[in-house]
Amino acid sequence: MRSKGLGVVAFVVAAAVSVIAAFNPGLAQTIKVGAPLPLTGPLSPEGTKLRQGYELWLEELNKAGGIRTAGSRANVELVFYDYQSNTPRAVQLAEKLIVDDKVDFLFSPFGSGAAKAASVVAEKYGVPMLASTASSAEVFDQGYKNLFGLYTDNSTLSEPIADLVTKKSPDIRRVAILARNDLYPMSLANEFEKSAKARGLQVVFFEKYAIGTMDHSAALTQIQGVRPDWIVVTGYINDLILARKQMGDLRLTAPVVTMINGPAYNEWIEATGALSENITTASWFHPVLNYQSKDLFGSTQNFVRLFKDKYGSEPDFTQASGAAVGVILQQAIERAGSTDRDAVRAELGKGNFETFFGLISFGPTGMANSYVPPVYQIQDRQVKVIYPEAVKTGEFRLGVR
Amino acid sequence: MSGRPAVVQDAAIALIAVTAVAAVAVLGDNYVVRLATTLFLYASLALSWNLIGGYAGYPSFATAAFFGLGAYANGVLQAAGLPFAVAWIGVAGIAAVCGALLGFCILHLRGHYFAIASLVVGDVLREIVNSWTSLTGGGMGMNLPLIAFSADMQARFFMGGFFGLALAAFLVARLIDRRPLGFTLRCIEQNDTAAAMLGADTRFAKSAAFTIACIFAGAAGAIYASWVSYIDPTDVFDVLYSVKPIIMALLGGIGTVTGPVIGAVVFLGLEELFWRNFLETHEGVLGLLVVLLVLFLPDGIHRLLTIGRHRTWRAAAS
Amino acid sequence: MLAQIFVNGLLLGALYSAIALGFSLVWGVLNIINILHGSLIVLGAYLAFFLNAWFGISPFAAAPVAAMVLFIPAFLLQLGVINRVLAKPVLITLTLTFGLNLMLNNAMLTVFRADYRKVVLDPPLGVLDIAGLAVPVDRLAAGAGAICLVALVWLLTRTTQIGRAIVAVRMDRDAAALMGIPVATVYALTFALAAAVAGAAGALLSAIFPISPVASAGYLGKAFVICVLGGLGSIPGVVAGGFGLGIIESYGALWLGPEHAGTVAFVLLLLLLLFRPNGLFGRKGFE
Amino acid sequence: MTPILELRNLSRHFGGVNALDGVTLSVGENEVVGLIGPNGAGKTTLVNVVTGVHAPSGGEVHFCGERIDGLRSDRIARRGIARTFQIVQPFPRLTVLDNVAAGILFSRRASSLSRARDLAAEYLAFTGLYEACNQVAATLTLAGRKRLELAKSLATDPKLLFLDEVNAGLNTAEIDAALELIGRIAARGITIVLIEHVMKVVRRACRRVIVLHQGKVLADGPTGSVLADRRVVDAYLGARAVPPAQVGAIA
Repeated sequence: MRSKGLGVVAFVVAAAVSVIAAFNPGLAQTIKVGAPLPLTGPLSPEGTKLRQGYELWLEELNKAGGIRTAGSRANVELVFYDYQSNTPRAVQLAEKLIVDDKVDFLFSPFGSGAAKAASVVAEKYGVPMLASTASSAEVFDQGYKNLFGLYTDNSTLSEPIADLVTKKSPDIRRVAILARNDLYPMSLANEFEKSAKARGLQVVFFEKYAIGTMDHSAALTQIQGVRPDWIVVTGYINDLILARKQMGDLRLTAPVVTMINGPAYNEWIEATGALSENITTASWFHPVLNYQSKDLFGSTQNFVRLFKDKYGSEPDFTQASGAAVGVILQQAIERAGSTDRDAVRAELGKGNFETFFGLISFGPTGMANSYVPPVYQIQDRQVKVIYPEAVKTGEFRLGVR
Repeated sequence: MSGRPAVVQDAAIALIAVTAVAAVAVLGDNYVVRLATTLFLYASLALSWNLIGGYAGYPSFATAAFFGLGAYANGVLQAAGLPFAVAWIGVAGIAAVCGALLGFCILHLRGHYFAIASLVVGDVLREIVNSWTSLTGGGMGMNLPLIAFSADMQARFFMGGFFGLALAAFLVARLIDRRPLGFTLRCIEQNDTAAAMLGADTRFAKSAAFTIACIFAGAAGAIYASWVSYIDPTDVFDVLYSVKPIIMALLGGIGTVTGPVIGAVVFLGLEELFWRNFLETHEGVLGLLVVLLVLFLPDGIHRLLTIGRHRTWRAAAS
Repeated sequence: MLAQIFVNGLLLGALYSAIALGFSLVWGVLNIINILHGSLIVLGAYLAFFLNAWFGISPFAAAPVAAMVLFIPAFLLQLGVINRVLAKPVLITLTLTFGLNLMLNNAMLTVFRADYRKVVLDPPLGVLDIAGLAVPVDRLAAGAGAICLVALVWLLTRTTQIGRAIVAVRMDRDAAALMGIPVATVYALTFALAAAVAGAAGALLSAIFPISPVASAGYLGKAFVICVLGGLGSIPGVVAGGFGLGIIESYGALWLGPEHAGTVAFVLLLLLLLFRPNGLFGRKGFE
Repeated sequence: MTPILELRNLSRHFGGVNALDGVTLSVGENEVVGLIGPNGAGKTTLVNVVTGVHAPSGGEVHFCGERIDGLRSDRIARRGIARTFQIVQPFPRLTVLDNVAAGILFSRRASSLSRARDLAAEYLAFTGLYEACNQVAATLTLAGRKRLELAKSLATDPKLLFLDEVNAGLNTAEIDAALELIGRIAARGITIVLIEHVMKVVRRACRRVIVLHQGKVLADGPTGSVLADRRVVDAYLGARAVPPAQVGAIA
């Protein structure tokens, strides 16, 4: 009576193995780029945005007739999978994209943690992977040759703000930092602590909050108790909406309040309303910028216009990052004149890509080091660039009420 | 029920399985190997959950807790300088002790109370790992040493590891199924009080089933951590590690030896099918499947395959 | 500062009560762990958001609307789907609501997208100053709304025919059936009532918490903790559990650091389950 | 007569209610004792405390000269106390055979299930359930399930057996058969404590009767005189739980 069950198991296993083995489509004629995305789960807001960036690039690319390689034109096919905001699944999908879908190149999963995990697979197979949204130096410390990051190091966000703050007012002495207990926000918070200490500021409060926190009032009340001059909160948009709202509830004020990542998003300004006033933030891209570029888009403003036409809203930095890694990969392939991974990797390494996102070159670890992410301040619900001088649209103001 | 045919059958299963796995290792590409690895991981978790959840009827949601515990215990032991093989065995020991202790604490609870208590254990462990930064790296995660094989060899090595675990879980489940312990667990599932009144040491039986389930979940977590070589608390304590084995066991047939294996195969197949074809709605489709399963096939696929066969227990009474 | 943190905890506690109310009702009467609950709250919050964005309706006025909108579909869902497995063990009912939740959550993700939104009250309601303590008026109002909701449900179960039928079914299903109470209908009504309450709670919270389908798991988790703290299925227990959790989290964050606030609550929950499984305010006789 | 079971000052409270309030009694070896009392008198609580379902709030339980209060119910069962439940408690999805085999296996009289099944046949024959042995327990009639309850308990080879209202809900013919069965169980040398509402059964089966009332022993003695006791009749009448026919039987 039991042996029948065994037969069934053996049959099912055999069937499964053969079904899995049958999923092996042949090589396509076009250039295939794989992109694991977090379309469901906690990171789905970001995943959706990244996808919009990729798709805008692809659409413009197809209008322009594809990528020019060695006298011919090749179409690009993007292969998406949803990794459900689950890092192991992102890694699994990266491997699937390489082995099973036979993609030529990879765009990384969202954020630092998943990019780091997926870079192991890309390195294993020698597939160049462009990390659209990884900014923690820890991602790039493994000596990998196939990982190229669009974002500059987290310290390039903290340093300019710390400079601005100390130059603006010598009275600002006491810093409070509240960070989400997660790879990127923690790494960012550590950079802010370093930048502050390097300038002789006193870090009077440094605490972490758990992922999924629904109430910041206790931490904020404590911050109020230490009377800081500069408050730094790191986290994602939902954390920062809630934290800003509760700061207002508790009438917690300070000359400078910096929040990353959030205020550069339009949704953040909409959701916080009047409370957005004078919040400082930094990010690698903003639609107020205007770079002339030699890519598909021609200039930042043209990119913004095309984006608005397609999606009806201004692009934020995540959306722009998706399109930016697209144009960088395109330029590298065109320079190499082929889709040969070694040739493209070599071209990526040479850098000097003039894109709507800025001039992109990669440092020795693969992390971009060729541009300075601007610092912004929300003034009258508008995002003003307050640093660097060259692209400035407003003056840094003190006082957050 | 006598010894010899069982031995022959066990050998036959092992032979078939080893052959199939060897074929995948030789013929499959790395993605197929990865799928097979995931399959064995799933099967290990489903088989071990089935001991406490299926046989004894205690709705345990502690799988993720022990999976995460195993992953981090492995990380900590290896960080302390132990080689991975020793660390894995150490993890199994740790999981056994923790499982026995936890079982002692929560197995007197029943129904919803047991379910919640077992669920909360995972939350508590995750929070501890999150806050014990000096040992675990906290929210920044933890890197494990890579095993110095080539990429292809690594993939096959871990497939082999999980296969060994799944096979062990299967054989243990089979052994328990045929021994008085399995019978006792079924009696507990049907009527806890009556079993105790007849002299059954229900506490021992439940604790044994729970502890064995915890050992396998912990070992799975340990091998998993070595496999992915980067773990963070939200990933390894993900409640889905508790929920998926339950769905697999339900899918295949709860409280049977082969059910969880069938469930793992079918579940993995469906998962693959869904996210290939439904980019943004695969979760909803999976949900629909779960709902249909519960409504129309509560006894699982195993039941479909065994209709009309003589059953000594669990006949169509309900 | 200690007093301010106490006020924070109280305000949070009132919101927590609203989060847990519907969940507790379903658990107490139907003996089902309703995984859908978090998504129902989010759905209520979205309704309030769109009513606010399109028609300028305040989220407080939107609460009854959200309740009504959720009532009928929930009634039908219970009668047509959940009712079929009501007598089955925990595992089955829980898995069913888990599957339903995957569907609802994915549907919301597809329709509303995942971007975080929030109702912004214009003009803002401001902050009261009571003896030097800051009391944000929107939280106060939402908290008051939450307490009204609990009181309303409590009155409903005490004074109306339907309410008494619900209580009777909860006490002894078989006896209620023998006395001619249509048990299936009562179950469906209870589930619908719980969904309506969840929707109203979502509307009340829409001005406080960012809204996204992604937020549902957080609400569900809180509901769990509060129900066990307060005692399963007990309506006054929801208030006790909600306030208890709000205050524990607030002081936990103060004394142990914000990242441990959740840990304290979970450890407490586990201890409570081990030593007092009926909750701090629960009834006798579990299982 | 050596006592097999001795209760000394046994108490059990539930909240503020004293379900058992200082009960002292003893049961001799090979006795068939009736335990009666109006509803809520504490009869089932007494069985629950003796068999370890509830721990006593005070007092002692001695069985075969050893103290057993506070032990877990499975340990008590393995020392030789078995019981049937007022509401039958079969393993619903097991066959009748396996239900009985469970009793043999759990009392450690067999080390394998197949051996236990072999031994179970005897008890099935003894209780007249042999034909139903491959039937699933949930499909039995009420009388059948009551018999199964007995067979399961007997299968643990007890020295002392509590029969908790085994006759409730049975018709006259079924009661006669049950009485005959009780006689045969007693003939095997098993001490029986019979909890009953049907006085006809008590009169026929028991030479001695203990009456519980409000958690206390109200009367204890030969069946005829106890049932004629004025206090016992008052207790029953006051409790309004006894149909007139039965009161008549007492009087």
